[in-house]
Amino acid sequence: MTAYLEVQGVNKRFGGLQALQDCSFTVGQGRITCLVGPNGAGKTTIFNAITGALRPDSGHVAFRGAALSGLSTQAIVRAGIARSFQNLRLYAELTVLDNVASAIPGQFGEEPLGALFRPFRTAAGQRRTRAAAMDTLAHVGLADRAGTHVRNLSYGEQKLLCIARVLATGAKLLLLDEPTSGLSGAALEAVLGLLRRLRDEGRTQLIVEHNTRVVMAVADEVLFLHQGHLMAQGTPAAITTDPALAEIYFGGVL
Amino acid sequence: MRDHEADTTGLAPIFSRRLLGGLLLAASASRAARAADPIRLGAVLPLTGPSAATGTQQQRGLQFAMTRFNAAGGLAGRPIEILFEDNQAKPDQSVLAFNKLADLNKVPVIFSGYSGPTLAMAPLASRRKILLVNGAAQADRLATASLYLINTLPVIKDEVAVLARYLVETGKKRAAILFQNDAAGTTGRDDFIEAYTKLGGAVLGQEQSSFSQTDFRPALLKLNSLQPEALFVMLSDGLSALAEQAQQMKQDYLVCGTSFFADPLAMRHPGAVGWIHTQLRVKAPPEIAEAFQKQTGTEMEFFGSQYFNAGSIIFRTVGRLLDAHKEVTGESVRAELFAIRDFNELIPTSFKTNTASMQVDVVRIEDGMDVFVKSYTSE
Amino acid sequence: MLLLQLLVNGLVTGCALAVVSFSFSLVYSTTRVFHVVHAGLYTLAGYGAWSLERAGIPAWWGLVVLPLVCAGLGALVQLWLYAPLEQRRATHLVMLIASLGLLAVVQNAIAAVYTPNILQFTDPWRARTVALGGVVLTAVQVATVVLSLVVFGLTLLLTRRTLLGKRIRAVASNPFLAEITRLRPGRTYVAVMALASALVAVPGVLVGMDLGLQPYGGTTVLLTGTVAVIAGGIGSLGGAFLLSVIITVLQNLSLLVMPGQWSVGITFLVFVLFMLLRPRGLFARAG
Amino acid sequence: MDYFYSYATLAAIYVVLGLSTNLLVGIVGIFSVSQAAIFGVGAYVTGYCLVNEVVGFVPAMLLSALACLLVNVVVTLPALRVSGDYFVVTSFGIQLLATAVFTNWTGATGGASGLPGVPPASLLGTELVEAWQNLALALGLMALCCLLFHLLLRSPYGRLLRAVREDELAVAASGKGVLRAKVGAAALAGVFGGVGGSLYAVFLSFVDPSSFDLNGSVLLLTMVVVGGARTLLGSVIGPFLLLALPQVLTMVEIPTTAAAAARQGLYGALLIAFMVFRPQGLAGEKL
Repeated sequence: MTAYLEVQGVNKRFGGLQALQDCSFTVGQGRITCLVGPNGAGKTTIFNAITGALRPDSGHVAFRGAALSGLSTQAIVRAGIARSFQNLRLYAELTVLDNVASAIPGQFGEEPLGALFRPFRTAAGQRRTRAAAMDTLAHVGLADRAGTHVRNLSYGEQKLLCIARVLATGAKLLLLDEPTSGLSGAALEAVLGLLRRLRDEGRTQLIVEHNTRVVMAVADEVLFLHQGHLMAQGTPAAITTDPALAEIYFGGVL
Repeated sequence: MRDHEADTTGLAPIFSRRLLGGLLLAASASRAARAADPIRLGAVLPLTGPSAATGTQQQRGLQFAMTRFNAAGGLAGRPIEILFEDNQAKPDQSVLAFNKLADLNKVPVIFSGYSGPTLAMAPLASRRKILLVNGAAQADRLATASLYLINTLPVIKDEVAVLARYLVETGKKRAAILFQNDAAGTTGRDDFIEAYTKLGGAVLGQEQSSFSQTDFRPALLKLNSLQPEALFVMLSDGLSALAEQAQQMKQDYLVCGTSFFADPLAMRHPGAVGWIHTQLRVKAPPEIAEAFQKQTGTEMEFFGSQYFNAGSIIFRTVGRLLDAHKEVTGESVRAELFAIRDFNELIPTSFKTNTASMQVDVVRIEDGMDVFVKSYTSE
Repeated sequence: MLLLQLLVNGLVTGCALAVVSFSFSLVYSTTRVFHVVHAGLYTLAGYGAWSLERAGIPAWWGLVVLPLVCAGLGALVQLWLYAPLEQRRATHLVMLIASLGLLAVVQNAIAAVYTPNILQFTDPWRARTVALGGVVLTAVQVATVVLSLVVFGLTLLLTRRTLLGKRIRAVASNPFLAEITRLRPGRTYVAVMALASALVAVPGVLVGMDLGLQPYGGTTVLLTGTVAVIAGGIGSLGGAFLLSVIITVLQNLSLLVMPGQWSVGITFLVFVLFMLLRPRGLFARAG
Repeated sequence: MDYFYSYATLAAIYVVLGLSTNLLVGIVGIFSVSQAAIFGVGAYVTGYCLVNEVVGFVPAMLLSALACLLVNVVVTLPALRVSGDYFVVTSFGIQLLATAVFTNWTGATGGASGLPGVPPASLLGTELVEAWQNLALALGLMALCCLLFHLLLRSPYGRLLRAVREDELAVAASGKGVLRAKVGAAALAGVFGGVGGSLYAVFLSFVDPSSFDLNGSVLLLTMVVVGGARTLLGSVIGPFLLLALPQVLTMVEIPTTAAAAARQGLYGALLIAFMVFRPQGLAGEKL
């Protein structure tokens, strides 16, 4: 069986810093894989390498058996991988609905000529897009906030919207960068619920996560990254109870 | 003097006033115009922005002429009033101002300056039969831009031809050019090159100064290095800065120019001693210059005297029309101007074509005074 | 020979421009306002000195008096215009337009009071010349170089060694953090505006004495200065200084190879290409 | 009536140009200060074609649009590499370069003296000489451009452009092409600029560099900001208001020879007031 996503021997150097060092791992289809590790372990860098935002110095990434090397970010999204950002990067001056609608692929009139010279077809397409965006919003539980501007959303709602935007691209593999950071209580539960539901629908997720309780609650598989290198891979229980890893993870602090 | 209508302060009143004005005009057409009605003329000049120094001098020249005519009883008993509009030397603002004066104030004559704005207004002058009087711009194209465009001083070509002749006659056959990069400056430069090389002179090099800039040092340094016998200067402003900077460099070439060399401050500068320039023969008695200074607070220089002359020519023409009980329109003023043909105001001026011809002298600057050298007549 | 003369001339002009640019840089890197009124204060300083000369006070007194006057005016601009706009959360573009409006007020007020004619100083010491190895400089030109370097040195000392300098750097790097740590960015802004306005009065007076005055003349100087600020790297006073000198020297030297009417255009073409190669300027502060 | 017509015609032309600026600066957030240069290219292409009888008015306007499309795409390309303040000065350099070309490429542009005698527009064999005909043409094209702008704003492309303004990285991560979106917007803004420039040339019958300098670009930006950035209504209100202001101000009685300067000062003061009391513009989105 080939892995759903395969990262093989990826290296990346920024000046004097080796951000990724012979980094290799696989992600299984339909599972939630959590990526953990201390700050600066290269978690976000590996996201950038997978999505084409960053070109690795060496090594390769394959998705469903096909190599992604050299593909543009756009092509990678089309292939079925989309990401969210740790610092959200929502469009603050746009409505919630437009944030989601803007990510829907294949819209008519998304270039000037169609928009200006086929206005009716554009408008019809626009209606379909809106309906699809509403479905996605309903899916994450933000349907009643569709017309609001992003800056008026609570932080938890913004986190949900980030996931909605990733879903709207139609991606099969979701790369979520700290989807629960800064959340607690009901807002945290809402996001966790959504993550599980998405897994049940068959979407594969690779999640950067710091919170051990969250990892325990949702992860099927945990990858431990340290200094740009995969230290360990295993079940949540196995990873979180490994004293050596805990020493690395908390070493600097405790 | 009133700068503009007092009774309009917003957009809405324009329309009601326009309507009212139209009605009144129709009603009063049969009656003879009341004697005290002022004769209104327009002027579109750059009164703000980088060209304002020139524009305000032009304004003062016109105001001075107006004051003198009004003090002498006006035109057939009617006072003259000039409505000044600011165009910032921009063509689009000039067109707006022209239409405004034509529509709201029904002026028969509009004074203008600057080649660009004048060229932009010229087609409107033809279409609306309003006489456009240009008292300073000298670009050659103005000579043929419109039948309704009158240039009260010769185009630059005439002056420059005289200067070129004088230089060659006195054995100065290697010249460099310092010009202002605008319509007047580039026209003067091109005309000079044409006239000078035709007479056997050689132009060694040319440098520009962007308008209203007073740092001439880089350009002077470069031109100095070419070792010319004469430096032809085509600047309308910043001459005293030029005198100072040229003096600093202690070069031995002859600095020469056109009647633009008329800034009293610059002429008194020690650096300007020995410069020569062409001069339209002015017969200004000293009391006129004194009266000008008294009224305006500044000395009378090139633009002041030119617009005083232009204003006087037009006032004289309009006065003749009124004395003969003729209607004052752009057409009638134009016809009367050519009927009079020879004017003897501040500067003796005659109109064989749209463009005046004048006597051109070559003069040398000594101790702030122009000393006569030689005389020519422009064609 | 010509090369040397043009080079020296460019250096002199560049020093005056440099003070305009690094003082603008001080304001811009701290408050982020594209403070075009700076050009108005520059011009105003020259006219102030001219008035002093008219009143019988030697014009060089202007170098003492006008920095103080301009400092006060600069502080008022911050207090009465920029601070209220900031409170209304105006965007940078809105601040720029308001600043342009004030510049129009200042320039036209000068034109209304002094007439738009070019004014020259008359004091004879200005034009006294010094010959240095074939290059002739006037007393004012020499003074321009010396004083520009002096004020630049003083400003560097001030921003590196004093408490105010530390505050300026703290506020410039993170106004929000400065706010919550009670550094009171508002007060620092006023201080910066006063300082920068005092600085810009120095070349304002000197260049006015050297080349004459005109109400609308400061705009071009400031715009060339801002190019130096940004090409030098925002926040780098040395970069602004160096780039000002480089730009004017290049403009001067370009006369050796091309006619002057193209020199401005070509200088800026070089600049555009440079920005494409080094999109963050020459000496951008890290981070 | 010609006065009112010429005012309205000029305002309608500036609306078209304002749409171009609003699209680039307001919607996409590319802070260009060289829009007057694009406008100039449009005016010169039409002027050159008509003066030299190369083609008729309609093809000349199309040529202007095409030329501006290409030029605007080229001059906006640096925005892909240089951002923020750094792009502003790059764009400023482009504007100065353009002014130098307009002033000195005498063969094509007539140089500083400009191109006089541009014949009036002609449609279907009729020359549009009368003021009302010019107004009708300008209003017609303005309405067409407004319609296009409106369609654009509500289309997915409009949404994409706004998203690009907010966060380019997020747009790219959603699988959309940022480069293509920006190039498309620059092309469209260029077409608007070309149409506006073309109208300007035939309306004024005279084209010279003074209308297309940095002040021209600043005027366009001011119109957009005062009217209200990012909205169609704002781009319409701005030009009509700002062109009317100086006209209304000439009605204010100021009894000195410095009246014109005083009025310009008053104009500046009004700009400040607009910015202080309505920073989002008269018809802008609440920020």
